Amino acid sequence: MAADPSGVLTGQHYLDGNHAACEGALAAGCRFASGYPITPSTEVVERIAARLPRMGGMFIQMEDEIAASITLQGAVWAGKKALTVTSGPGFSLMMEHIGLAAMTECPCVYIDVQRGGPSTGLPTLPGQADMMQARWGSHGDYEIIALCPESPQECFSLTVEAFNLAEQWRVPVMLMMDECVGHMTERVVIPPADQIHVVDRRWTKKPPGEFKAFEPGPDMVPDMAKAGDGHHLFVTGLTHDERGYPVMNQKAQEKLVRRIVDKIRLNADKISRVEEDQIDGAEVVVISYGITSRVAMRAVQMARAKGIKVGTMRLIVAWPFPENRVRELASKVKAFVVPELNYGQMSLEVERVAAGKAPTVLVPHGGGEVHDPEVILEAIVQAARGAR
Amino acid sequence: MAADPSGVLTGQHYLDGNHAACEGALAAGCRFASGYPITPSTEVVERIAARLPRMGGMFIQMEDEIAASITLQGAVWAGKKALTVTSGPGFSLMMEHIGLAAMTECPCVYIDVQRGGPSTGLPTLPGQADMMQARWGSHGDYEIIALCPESPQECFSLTVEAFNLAEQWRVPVMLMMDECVGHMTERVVIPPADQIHVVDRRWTKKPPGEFKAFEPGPDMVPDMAKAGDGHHLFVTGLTHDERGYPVMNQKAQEKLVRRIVDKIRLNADKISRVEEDQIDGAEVVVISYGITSRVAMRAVQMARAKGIKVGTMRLIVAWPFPENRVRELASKVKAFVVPELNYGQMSLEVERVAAGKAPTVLVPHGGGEVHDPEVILEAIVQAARGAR
Amino acid sequence: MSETGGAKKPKKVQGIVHVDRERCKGCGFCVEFCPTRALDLDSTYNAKGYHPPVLARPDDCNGCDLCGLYCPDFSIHGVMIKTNVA
Amino acid sequence: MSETGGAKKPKKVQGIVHVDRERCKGCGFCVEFCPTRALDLDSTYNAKGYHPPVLARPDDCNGCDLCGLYCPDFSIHGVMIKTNVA
Amino acid sequence: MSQVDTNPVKEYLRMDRMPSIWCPGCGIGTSVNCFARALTQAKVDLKKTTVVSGIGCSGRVSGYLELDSFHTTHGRAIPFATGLKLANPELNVVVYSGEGDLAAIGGNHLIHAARRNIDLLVICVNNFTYGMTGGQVSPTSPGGATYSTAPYGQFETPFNLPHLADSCGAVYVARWTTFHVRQLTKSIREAFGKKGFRFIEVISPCPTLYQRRNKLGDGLDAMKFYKEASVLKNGADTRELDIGFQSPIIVGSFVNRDRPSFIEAMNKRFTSVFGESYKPYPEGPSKAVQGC
Amino acid sequence: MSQVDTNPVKEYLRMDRMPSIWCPGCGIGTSVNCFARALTQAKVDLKKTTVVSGIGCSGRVSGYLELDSFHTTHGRAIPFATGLKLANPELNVVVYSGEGDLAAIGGNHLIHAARRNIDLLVICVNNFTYGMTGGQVSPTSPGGATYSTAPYGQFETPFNLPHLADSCGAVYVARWTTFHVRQLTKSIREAFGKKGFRFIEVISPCPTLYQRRNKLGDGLDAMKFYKEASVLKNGADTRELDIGFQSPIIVGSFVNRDRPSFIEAMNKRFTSVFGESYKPYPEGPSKAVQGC
Amino acid sequence: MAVTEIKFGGFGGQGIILAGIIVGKAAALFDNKEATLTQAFGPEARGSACSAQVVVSDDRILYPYVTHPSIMVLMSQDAFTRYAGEVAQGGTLIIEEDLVQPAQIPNGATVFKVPATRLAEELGRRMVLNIVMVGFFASVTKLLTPEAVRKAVADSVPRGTIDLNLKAFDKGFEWGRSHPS
Amino acid sequence: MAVTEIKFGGFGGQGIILAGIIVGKAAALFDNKEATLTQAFGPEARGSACSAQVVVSDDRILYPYVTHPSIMVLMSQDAFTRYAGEVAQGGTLIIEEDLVQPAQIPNGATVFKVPATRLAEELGRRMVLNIVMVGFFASVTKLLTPEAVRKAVADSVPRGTIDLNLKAFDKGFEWGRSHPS
Ligand SMILES: Cc1ncc(C[n+]2csc(CCOP(=O)(O)OP(=O)(O)O)c2C)c(N)n1
Ligand SMILES: Cc1ncc(C[n+]2csc(CCOP(=O)(O)OP(=O)(O)O)c2C)c(N)n1
Ligand code: SF4
Ligand code: SF4
Ligand code: SF4
Ligand code: SF4
Ligand code: SF4
Ligand code: SF4
Ligand SMILES: [Mg+2]
Ligand SMILES: [Mg+2]
Repeated sequence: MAADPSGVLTGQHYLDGNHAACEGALAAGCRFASGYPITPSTEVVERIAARLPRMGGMFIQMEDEIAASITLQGAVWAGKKALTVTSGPGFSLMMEHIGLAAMTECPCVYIDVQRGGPSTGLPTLPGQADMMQARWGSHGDYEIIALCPESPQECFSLTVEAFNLAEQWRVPVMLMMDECVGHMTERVVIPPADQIHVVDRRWTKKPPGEFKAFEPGPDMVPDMAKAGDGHHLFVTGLTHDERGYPVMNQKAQEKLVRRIVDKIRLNADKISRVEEDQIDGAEVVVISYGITSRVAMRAVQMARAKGIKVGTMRLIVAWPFPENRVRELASKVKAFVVPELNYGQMSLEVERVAAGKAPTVLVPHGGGEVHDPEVILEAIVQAARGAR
Repeated sequence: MAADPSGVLTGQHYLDGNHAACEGALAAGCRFASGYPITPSTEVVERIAARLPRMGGMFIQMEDEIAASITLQGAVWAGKKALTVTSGPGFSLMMEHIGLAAMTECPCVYIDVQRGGPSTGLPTLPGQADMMQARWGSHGDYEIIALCPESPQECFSLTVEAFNLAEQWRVPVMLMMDECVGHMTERVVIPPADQIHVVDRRWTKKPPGEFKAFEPGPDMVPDMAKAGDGHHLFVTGLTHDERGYPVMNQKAQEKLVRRIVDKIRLNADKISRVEEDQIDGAEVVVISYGITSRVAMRAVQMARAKGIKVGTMRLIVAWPFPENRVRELASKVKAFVVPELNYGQMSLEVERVAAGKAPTVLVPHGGGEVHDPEVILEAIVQAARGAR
Repeated sequence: MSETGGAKKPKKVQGIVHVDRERCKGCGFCVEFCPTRALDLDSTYNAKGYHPPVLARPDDCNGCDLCGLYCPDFSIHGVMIKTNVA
Repeated sequence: MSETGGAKKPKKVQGIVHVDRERCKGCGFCVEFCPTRALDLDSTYNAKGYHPPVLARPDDCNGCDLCGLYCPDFSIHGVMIKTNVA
Repeated sequence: MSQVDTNPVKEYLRMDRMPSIWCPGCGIGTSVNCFARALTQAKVDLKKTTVVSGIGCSGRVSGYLELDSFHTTHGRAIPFATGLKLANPELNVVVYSGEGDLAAIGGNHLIHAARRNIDLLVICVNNFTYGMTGGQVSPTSPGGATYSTAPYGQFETPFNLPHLADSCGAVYVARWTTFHVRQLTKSIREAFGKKGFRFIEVISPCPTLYQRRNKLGDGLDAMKFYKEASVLKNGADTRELDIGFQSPIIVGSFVNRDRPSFIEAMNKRFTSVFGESYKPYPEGPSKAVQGC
Repeated sequence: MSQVDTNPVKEYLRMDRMPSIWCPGCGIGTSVNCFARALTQAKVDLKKTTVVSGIGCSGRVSGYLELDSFHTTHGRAIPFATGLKLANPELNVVVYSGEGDLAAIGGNHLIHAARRNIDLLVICVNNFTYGMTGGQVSPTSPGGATYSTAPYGQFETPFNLPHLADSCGAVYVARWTTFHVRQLTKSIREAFGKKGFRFIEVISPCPTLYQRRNKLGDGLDAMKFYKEASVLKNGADTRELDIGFQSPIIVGSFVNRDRPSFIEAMNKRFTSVFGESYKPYPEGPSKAVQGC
Repeated sequence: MAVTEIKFGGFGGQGIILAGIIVGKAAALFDNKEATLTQAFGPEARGSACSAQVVVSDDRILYPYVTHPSIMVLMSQDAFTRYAGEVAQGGTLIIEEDLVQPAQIPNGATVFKVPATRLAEELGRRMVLNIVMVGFFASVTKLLTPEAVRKAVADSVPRGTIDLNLKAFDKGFEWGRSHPS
Repeated sequence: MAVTEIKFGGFGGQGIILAGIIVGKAAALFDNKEATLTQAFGPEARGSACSAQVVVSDDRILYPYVTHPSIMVLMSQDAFTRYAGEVAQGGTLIIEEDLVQPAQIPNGATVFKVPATRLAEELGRRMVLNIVMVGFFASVTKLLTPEAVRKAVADSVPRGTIDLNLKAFDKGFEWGRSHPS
């Protein structure tokens, strides 16, 4: 489906990542946003607050992140596409409702502009240490999708993508930005509306009485309806059957939660997206995401200048993790180098999936700045040397 | 240090795990509890509410889990040992404050009696799917300690241990119970107070002016003081220096957060605790924790009866994960079998650490009940067969 | 009936109740708050072990459905039936 | 001074102010709310580029320290000094 | 007498889910009964009416009503409902939950939604305890009553909920007990006829936990007590509505004022800024529902 | 004139952390100045006095005071302070934070702590905006004012915070502006002399964001405006304290009542249950501090 | 004796869990055995069928769940319908005779009947029917010493009701001796 | 031309970030180049030193940070003290001549001076000093076409102030032409 032109600011702009993400949301058809201010994410909702009123949309600044993180779900069940935006401390407060969205298969988008943590940490400075939280922060088993833009342009395009994936898989999607990308200004090209692919809600075609809101289709994902259409929906965070009715036993749990988990896990290869460069014949593959992939690229270029065969894999979709691809590479390369603005998060996944076939070299960084490319270079050199 | 006898109900009791955990807390010297009711954890605070008033302690039921999860930290800084108790949905709401406790190195205990998730899930039935959340649920990098009791007796003893570890390492400690263990009644033997080892707070001996609340000792852990002693403490969740003053840069971040992470990671072997059985010469090692380790033991016995050499490792301390020990075993055994009441959490750690040296066979279960031992047996048999 | 003179006898409003015995939990609200006290709890049990109401004094029931309004389990309601009392 | 008769001349309350020029952010609260309007903002800048106050009319200062109470940056305060006015 | 199910509330309920989980003598079902009848009497459009609950025994109400039903998380029914209403103002959104849900963990949302005058009808079942989790003390628990977490008696000052809602700007505030079935039904109808944040407190027995633990008999005893102890004071000053342990309960409809709802205020503001060119956001029906 | 630092508030402040992060003309520092002077005047025991803040520009206050200082999480100063106070009632616990912190995200804790009458002095710096995060709308933002998240003007009804605190049972409620330095100082002293939940709202300029965006000049202009626009009404009915955009501001001390603090009520209850054998929990000083 | 699995079933309010606790406690604290009690728990169980499961053993109990109870105590028709089929081959079925009408006896179990409610009513407190049942259980199963179970009763009921409950125990115990299956 | 790194420094309120945005926008939108702007951000920067960094390049910019700016625009003494040392060997230093007194010039940089504040005041709005500076920058560096920068100015300032700002730009530009270093 093409985008609704009313939300598409076609043209060339000089925008920071936060503003670009806002434009991505509007292009994707987001017409509802609930928020609570927090540095360094605030510009997203500030722009939304300015933009939505003139396009029939609604922004509300709620009393806290807990409210913001469920108000959007109400809006989704009323038929809108909706998002909320936050940073670490607020993201922590949203965890209960990310679980609710997963359990009720509510398609919605959460943006986390990562700053230095833990706790209040470094509010104005970058980090990438909420990556595991995005995957594991709520209680119980569930799966989400998480995307990592590396530029304002991608803040735009991946926000569109985030909405599309949310609708496609009926799952909460996290846009895991970082303060650098959020506050970096670059040219952002917004295409004409008809060149923006937008996934519509999987509206049921069944009449009231026949429609079951949690009956999976062939891709394991149920179609959807909204409140007010006469379906008399029943939506609960309790374990439920296909009609949505609570069923308090292990069988229902196995059926429901297994599906909620498997619709993402078994479709991981469809959802997964990486950007690879010079992987063929590489001795060392640098795996990174977000701002770090740009910093790492400088190191990679320096390493290549030294004659080291380095490939790169950029995680555009971080969750689900590209297990199969990394596993495949593990048998081919001599080492993975994983720089991230944390003390080891996605690198643990790399290590797990590599299964000892290739060592994983974490290049940790506490956040507050980006890596010194020299440090990544050093890790690449060591990895290449150690590997020889 | 011996326990304060006023809190120790020495003798034999027939208690469920929740009540036993309460007695463990009192024996450990806990004199402050803040709570918010949630099934299946409520009995812990119900008993505490009945017990504390007669021993000069204070229990307060707060307005929500967010409050409960920080009120106890206030109490700790006032000099008390304190805990709060919850289950999945409440645990999700506590995530921000677990990060605060990690960042401010506030020694305190969080009990999570795990039920079926995600979201409201199966409120009265068991799960073990908050294990990754315990480790990763708050934003930013940090480390915690998590313990998994398998019986009411251990609910008692590991609660004592949880307080001890919290004080020793100035870290929030999670007691990761499950509904089965919480609601199972067995004999609980509470020793005399002088036989209960209790770790006192690391009170500073320095006078006001000299004392720095975040200056690490040789074990990387700072000594502590309390409000009202004239030290004019400065405690903040912002990145801070040794006096506690906020310092907003990468250097301070690296120094502080690295230490907060490393004081646990580098001391993991000291903190780690597992129970092993017939590991020597085992072909298959079953790694499990909490109620599942008891269920698995039945399968192990059946497997042994079939002549399969099965060893077991029970994670008493789940986090930090016993990396070194599992890595060592990986080269010796033919496979790990990991049954858990989730769709794969601790098994991911096993898989990562095993590094391909031995396959990891997850025996998943959605929760709501415990495993059928036959299913675990089947996995053991397959693992042993596949391995041969 | 004579055509003249005598006051018209009031038309008695007559009612009956419908009870879903199995859904009833025997709380007694209907019995207690029936304005005409037309109901009693039955001495027998339903399958869940509760005593559902019975219309013990059918003549007294006026079909006002107050019992129905009180019932927390939607297991009783009263309806008016037209009866001409001679 | 004659020993008899003449009314005692009132002791004038005299004050001075202490200013920490470098900590001042030039908000002007002290100048505005000095009851005797004894202060002005200096025409020179401090290192941060702000104009700190100066006691422009020293005689008018009574040391009441209202400037000190208003100062959001703790960079001024007034004190009384004893002066015998002949 | 007959077994045929001609029950007039049948069409408002998910009868396939009966019997409910509620205990014998629990008042929640009675309040639902009144709610269902108010739906008929007010001729609300069932297709456009949706019920949102949090978690608790009272929180189960949404799931028994044959409407669009949302059983959310503990304490968060109001912000979820806010999303529903603001995203589609045509919906008639009712929040139905317990006092623990709405005033303990959910207290912040309650006061802010009232302040903003979000167009919601909130029905708060106040049974003076957390029923679902086994009878803990709640923010309305009267002094002296005992609870599993207040085994020696509650000693905190409880909330007077009508006063709290009033102080934060609710446009309609009433309190009834489950004994007051006709009045409650009428009050719900009345509230349906208004726009903005409307709050009805329903005092209700929890025989299993509150009454039993406090030796107050069963649900029926509670109902008899409400009958005796209630004092009708329509229009009473909400500051005077405190409830003590087995003390008189003032019931009535206390507040009935008009002020612009959130969306109305927004449209007014935006129109004043943008002028003619502003296309007003849909405000929904001029009262919550038509026909009463 | 002299450069020697004989500043009388010096000993109450962490002078090594000066200059503060506050902008030129920000009122927060002035309020701290008043607070510091109230500490001297009330002769409080500095060793036993502790300040807890949430997050925000105002939330930085705790970190500039030479006391035990706790800079917690956004909105949660009150429950942290509750833990401090209940665990050691000897402490004189002050919560010092912004209106966003205390009444937006922290609103639930505010109303419950007031209800429970936790023995805390809460000083709420109300600058009508979220300063720290760049000037977003806050729950006290007056109608019509513009904000980064309300670029076309705020249209929600704001909270009247003294009324909210009063409605929930605070024992002392006052409002001043940063212009009212003497009155504010006295009011803090007065509040130190009471036990229970005490709430002082301090209206304060945020020139960088609120005043500038709304073309109201700088901090000094705001102060002059407060001077003109303030109306002193001690004992005013708290329902009448709404603040509109550049409207008159009613200031004064409005509520001064007595009711048992949380611990007092608890001790009373437990003594009545356990009798003589109950060893009362320490209640701390009979007023927050001695000597005033 | 290796392991004995016991299941108690009835409806909420009959004191099923307490009966289980008393038996478990008797074994674990006063009879030198191991005993683990688990329970069907929660609001979903409120008012409807409810059960307690006890495993008694001489050795440490690993697997704490009951799969084929050799002793089953059933106190409502509903519980009988739901659970009776689980009884182990040749096991023991103990039923409240006024509340349970067994259509057929599964798995060749031996049946013992006691009018526990009626006996409790004779003592003036219907509430103690579970203790009557425990007495009867002790007497017919002989799994535990009567002294241990009596101690467990006294140790598990509210202080003021100990005498009454011990009387209830004795009454049930006596009924078992005088009315063998 | 490969990559040009530019740093703007001054204090909060001088419009440093906007100056950076205009330069970046001129390059990226109107001059067919790539340009990435990053900024020192946050409340800690309020009122104190503040900076914007722009990387201008003909090709896609990977690494978006400025390490050795070849052009540096400094608008306060504080910024000079903090940042001037970072200038690349032989780079360009542009300073507000009334606000910055350079003790010594680091790394053999060429210095260009402009009394931007004074020029802005002459236009009646002190606020436009940053645009004056941008004009001066355009004129002395010749990194971008004046047309592109002018367009970027018009595109970046509030509608009602375009004329004034363009005047400011022109004034700065002119000053550059008439006052070479
Ligand atoms: C986040 C969270 N905390 C706690 C709970 C547990 N819980 C479920 S219902 C409830 C309280 C219910 O009380 P109330 O709202 O008064 O409803 P009632 O059951 O009395 O009708 C609580 C604390 C939960 N489900 N989620
Ligand atoms: C959980 C969380 N949400 C949001 C924030 C971001 N934040 C920091 S301060 C603040 C608001 C401050 O406003 P106020 O309390 O009025 O203080 P002021 O800065 O105006 O003095 C916000 C939203 C945060 N730090 N943590
Ligand atoms: S319908 Fe009315 S009169 Fe008849 S039984 Fe019911 S309440 Fe009584
Ligand atoms: S009110 Fe309903 S549930 Fe109660 S006794 Fe009557 S019919 Fe039964
Ligand atoms: S001390 Fe008083 S009189 Fe002197 S300058 Fe300050 S305010 Fe003015
Ligand atoms: S009040 Fe303080 S900061 Fe303001 S001008 Fe005067 S001395 Fe400077
Ligand atoms: S526990 Fe109480 S509130 Fe819940 S259903 Fe039972 S009686 Fe009703
Ligand atoms: S932003 Fe506003 S509140 Fe914050 S320090 Fe500056 S003036 Fe004060
Ligand atoms: Mg309740
Ligand atoms: Mg503020």
